[in-house]
Amino acid sequence: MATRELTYVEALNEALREEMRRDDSVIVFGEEVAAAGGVYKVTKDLLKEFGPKRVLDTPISEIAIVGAAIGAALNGLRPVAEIMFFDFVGIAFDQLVTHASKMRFMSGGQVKLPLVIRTQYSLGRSYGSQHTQFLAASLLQAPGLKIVAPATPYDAKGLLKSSIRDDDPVLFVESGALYVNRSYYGYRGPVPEEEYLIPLGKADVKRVGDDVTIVAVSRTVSEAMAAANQLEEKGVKAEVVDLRTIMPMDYETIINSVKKTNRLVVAEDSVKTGGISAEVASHVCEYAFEYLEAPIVRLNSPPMPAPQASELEKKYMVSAEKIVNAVTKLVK
Amino acid sequence: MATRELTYVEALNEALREEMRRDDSVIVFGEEVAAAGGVYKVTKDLLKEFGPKRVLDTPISEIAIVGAAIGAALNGLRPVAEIMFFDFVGIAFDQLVTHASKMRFMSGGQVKLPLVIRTQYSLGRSYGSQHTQFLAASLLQAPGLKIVAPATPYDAKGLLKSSIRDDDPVLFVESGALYVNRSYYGYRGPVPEEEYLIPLGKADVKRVGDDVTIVAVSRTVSEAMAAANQLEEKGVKAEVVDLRTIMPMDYETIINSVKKTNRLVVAEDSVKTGGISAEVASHVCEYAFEYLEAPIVRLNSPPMPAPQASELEKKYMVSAEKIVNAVTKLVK
Amino acid sequence: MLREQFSREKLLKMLRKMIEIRLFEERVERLYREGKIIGPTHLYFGQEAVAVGVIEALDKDDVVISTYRGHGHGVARGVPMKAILGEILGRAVGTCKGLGGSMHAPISVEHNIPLATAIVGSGLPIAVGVGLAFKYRERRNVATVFFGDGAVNTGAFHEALNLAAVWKLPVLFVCENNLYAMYTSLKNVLAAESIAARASSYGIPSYVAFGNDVLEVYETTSKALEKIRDQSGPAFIECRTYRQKGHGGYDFGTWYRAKEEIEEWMRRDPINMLTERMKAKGFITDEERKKIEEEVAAELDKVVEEVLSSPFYDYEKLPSLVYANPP
Amino acid sequence: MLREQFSREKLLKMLRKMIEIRLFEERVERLYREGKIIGPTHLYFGQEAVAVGVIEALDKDDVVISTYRGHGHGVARGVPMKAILGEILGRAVGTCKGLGGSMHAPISVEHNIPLATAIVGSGLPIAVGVGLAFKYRERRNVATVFFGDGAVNTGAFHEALNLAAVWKLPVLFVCENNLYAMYTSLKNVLAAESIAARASSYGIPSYVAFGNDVLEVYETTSKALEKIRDQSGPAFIECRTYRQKGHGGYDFGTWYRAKEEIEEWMRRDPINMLTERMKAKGFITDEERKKIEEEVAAELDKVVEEVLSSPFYDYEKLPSLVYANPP
Ligand SMILES: Cc1ncc(C[n+]2csc(CCOP(=O)(O)OP(=O)(O)O)c2C)c(N)n1
Ligand SMILES: Cc1ncc(C[n+]2csc(CCOP(=O)(O)OP(=O)(O)O)c2C)c(N)n1
Ligand SMILES: [Mg+2]
Ligand SMILES: [Mg+2]
Repeated sequence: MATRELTYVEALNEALREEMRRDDSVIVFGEEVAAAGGVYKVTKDLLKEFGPKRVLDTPISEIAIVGAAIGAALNGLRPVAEIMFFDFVGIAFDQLVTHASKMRFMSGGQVKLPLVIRTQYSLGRSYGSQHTQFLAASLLQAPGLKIVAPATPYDAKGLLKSSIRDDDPVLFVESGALYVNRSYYGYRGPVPEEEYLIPLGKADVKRVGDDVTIVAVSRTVSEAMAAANQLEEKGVKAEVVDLRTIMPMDYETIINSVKKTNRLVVAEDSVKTGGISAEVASHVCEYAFEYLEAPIVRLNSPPMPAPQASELEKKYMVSAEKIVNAVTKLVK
Repeated sequence: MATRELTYVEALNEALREEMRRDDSVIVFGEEVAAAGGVYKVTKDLLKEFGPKRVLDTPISEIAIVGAAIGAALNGLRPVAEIMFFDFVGIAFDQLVTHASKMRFMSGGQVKLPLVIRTQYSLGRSYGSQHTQFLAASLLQAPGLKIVAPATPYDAKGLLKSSIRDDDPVLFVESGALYVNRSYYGYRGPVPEEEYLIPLGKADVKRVGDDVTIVAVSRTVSEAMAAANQLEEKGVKAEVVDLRTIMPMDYETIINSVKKTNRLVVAEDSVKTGGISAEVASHVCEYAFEYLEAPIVRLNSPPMPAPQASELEKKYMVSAEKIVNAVTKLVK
Repeated sequence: MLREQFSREKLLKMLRKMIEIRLFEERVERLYREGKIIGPTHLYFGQEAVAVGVIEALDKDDVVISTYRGHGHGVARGVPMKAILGEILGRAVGTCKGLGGSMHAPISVEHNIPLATAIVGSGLPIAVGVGLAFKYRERRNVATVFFGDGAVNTGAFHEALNLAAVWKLPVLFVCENNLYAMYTSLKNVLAAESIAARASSYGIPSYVAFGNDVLEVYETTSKALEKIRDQSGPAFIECRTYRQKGHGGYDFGTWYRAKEEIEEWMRRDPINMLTERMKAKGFITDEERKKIEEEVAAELDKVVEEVLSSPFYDYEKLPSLVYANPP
Repeated sequence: MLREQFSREKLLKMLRKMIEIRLFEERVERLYREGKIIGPTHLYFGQEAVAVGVIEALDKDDVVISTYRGHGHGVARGVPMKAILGEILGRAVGTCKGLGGSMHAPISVEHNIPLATAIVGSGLPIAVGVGLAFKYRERRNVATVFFGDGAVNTGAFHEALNLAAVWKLPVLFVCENNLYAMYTSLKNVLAAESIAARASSYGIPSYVAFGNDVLEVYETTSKALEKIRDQSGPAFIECRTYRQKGHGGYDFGTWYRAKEEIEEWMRRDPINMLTERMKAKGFITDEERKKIEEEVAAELDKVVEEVLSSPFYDYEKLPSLVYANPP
């Protein structure tokens, strides 16, 4: 069947639309998601198609947004709530971490919470330190929660649809940079016309190679793919593993890749201290130590807040160039 | 000069009292810290000595407690605010992470924030999953913040005094288990009469050994010390490194120890996924790989919320026994 | 004073529920003092009329969100005492298999109590979501959330009341104002004329009930439920009551509360108040009340024994309870 | 209408400040449209009377907490326009060396603006702490915090107002009610009679001022400041105003607001309103106003040129700005 090129935003919008058509227990709410169709147009025209009972604008009340999602999920719906910037998830940290992620377990398995919180991080858009945080690593301490972060339109659509159908609370993290920056691999891409789903909890080998494994997620997958292209010219074959689901993590795919390449670079947008890369690297170091022929290199934002000025932010961020440099040193 | 035996709680109380006597810009506020002297008596009798202008009870308003600490610090004071359980820091995550940790940097270095947020985690006291979280790992993404977690009365006093004098925001994490459980090494211990300070950012080798390094922090230091005793009987000499300051982390002391022992076990109370142990292990794997003779083992709470029943909680927690078993396998 | 519309049967039912809660908590207190309960436990002594008055007025399909001080809510709703006590003692027979403990003991999906939270204030926004689902499905049910006076000062309270009012959701907010949050008197931490007045500022119909009078609580709840259905929007009840014991098992509630105040409230004991009224009406004798107490006590003897000899949940099974859909 | 107590000098000063803000924002808007500003920017067009009216009434030792829509607060407080624009353009000459950007541009410790936050509502609890320090030191100063109508629905708002009232702190809450939070009309998200009425429910003296009338804002602020000092407790001002442009640089503010509404508010332009009054009083002529505008424009020409040709901060130095006491 046919495949079109869609942008990341269009793919997300299509996923929402399809799931809302399919299941009337899916409702959408958040700041500016209804009349405005989302500040980044991810919820565009949903209000028009599904009406104000299913698509609701909220006050600026992040605690209540996440709380309402929990309550609606407890009571039979499949809410998809939006928190406009990942940073604002901090306001609802109690609801997400101390409530949503634990409610099933602490009820002895009685309750299920089929909710999705969609959000996006804007690193790469010069939004400054209060609007660019990629806080996924801060949520790894909340098992019970699933964290999904797509890197391409194809994945965005398939993963969002699966997240909505999943019976656990899912934090669905989008990349603001992929919304707007046309130069990214993940900005636009092929999406089949026919329906498909992508399972949660499975990483994806986005490019096959033997010399080094590059684990990336969300925006940095684009950087990793660009790096792999450049490395190929230098005769280095990099394997790019896109985590896609950050929690629960697909360790198996990572370890299988490392077993083959014996070298690992992790490149992602957390601050390095306690980042997602720390979990990946330490896991490999614990369970596949004997396959490692070199230190595991972690490429992250350095341990400081993000500077706003775009010239500085560029230096702050993980880039294809930094990946190429790290890999080049590693395979020497 | 003389040294007395104090409990962990008494040592903390003494630190507060001394710093309040020394500097009238130190004030204390939080839920039940004044009239009640703290639910665990850490702020006992401060109201009596320093009066209601300097020791204040608050409503149940964690956002405002941390916010007020930030504001007071911006305006010349050195507030020491208490958040009763570490879990409730989640309510004030925005204030702590998106504000306190970033305000100096995002102002271009203009402001300083000499504040301390004291809190405690109650793992080991059967408080259930909403009252036992050790969320320090979730805050590693917030450079600009310092995180301190003492494991003995001596450290508790010296580190709290230094934290109060420090010009950066400090999250000071106490262990509820060390407050009450007499069987712990860290429950009671020698504290000199004369004044002393312990520098932030320095780990402490609590026991010297050549065969394996055990990195621990807070409650698990007691477990590590007990484990080291048992291991000694089996002829294994373990070196116990107490992180003391979790951020910024003293990588140097860790790496020096690993260079000597070539083996590393990290034992701490985070949930394993993305725990503090992940940062320790991945750092060593990146920067001291060539010294490692075995995989790095991480001992943590497993990736699930804490069960409440004490029988189950015991199995859930890091223990001396688990450390002994892990080390025994490692040195075989 | 006794409302005509309350049949003897109804009153007996409410009295019995209140006695169940009281005697249940007596057992819990005793087990706590004996060191058999490990972890925190928050007793409901003195507030029985709130749980019973509110819950009796609800429909069984209405949802209740409870708190760490929730044993009474669970008993009032008919959650088996064995399951609640089992949870408090951490056993596999507990409502939550012992994973929740005392602070989550009333959770029972079967009884439409999907949550009892240990975080002050955090249940309110969740109740808003429950109400949202009811409204969306055009059900005439109500999301009821219990919370204390201390919860009124949390950010969660504010966001929840505002959103429930803006979206006109069927949510019944029930504040159990027992005058203290831990050791802190309400008057030192609340900047408002009253809790009900604060609620009114959101345009939410708000009521004050004497929370030790189960009939007043019942009637106020019924009125509020009508209002919710008529106006399709939330309502708020402030129940003025008192905890006869301390904040938690370890606290005796004395140093921060005046002896006279405690005594005055003990004189207004909710169970005695109802008994007196029923006696005046000829609905019950002292002997009959005693008999109820004996029946409940006998049941509790059995429950305690059964629970104490029952096993803990199998630790090895815990990982399977983290996700509904494991990857 | 023109209050006698305002001297020509004072009025000229306020007019000039308002013109500075307006022309400053015109440059910012132009630079944004030219693609020279990278990142978000939120303009202050139309609200000039609020910043100037409030800040002129403050003492220079009073502390101001600002927001992402804070350029006007900075200019009104006398932060050099070069430093503010430098920040908006991310340069080392910026108030925050380019690390903050437009949303934090007014931060200037020297001018007692230690924070401009990009998180809606989160400045309020911080202002409470600033007020706490003033009270503790027995200073007669006031912590002033600006925020929008959208902030009223955040949990932070509620906790801050309650605590300020309970502790009787010298905090002036200034709500710039421009009727919209982004594209959302206040009336769709606020469950209260008015913002000022909500504030009153905390027992906080609350005032409404027409926020396009700088004199009314000034006088209301003065009244509120007196109240703060007399009652030693907080006060609240709701300034009703309007943003003449969109929410951010990319938004034109039209699709969600009626043309008539925009036009009506344009007719009540704060700068023109003050000019007309001054003219009526014989305090200024059209030529004089024009002259002020030319002077400011000339200054801004220079500022823009200087900033655009100035360097970014040295990336290598950033790590040293994370901690005041690095380990
Ligand atoms: C957010 C939060 N802060 C603090 C606590 C600790 N705490 C538990 S109960 C309580 C007092 C609550 O008082 P109230 O709401 O009046 O309920 P009551 O205990 O009187 O039933 C406090 C402060 C908590 N559980 N959650
Ligand atoms: C907590 C939080 N939620 C959402 C946002 C995104 N946001 C930025 S400005 C804004 C609208 C704020 O409106 P208002 O408070 O009225 O201020 P105005 O922009 O009108 O000056 C929103 C929703 C944010 N910055 N912070
Ligand atoms: Mg209470
Ligand atoms: Mg507004």
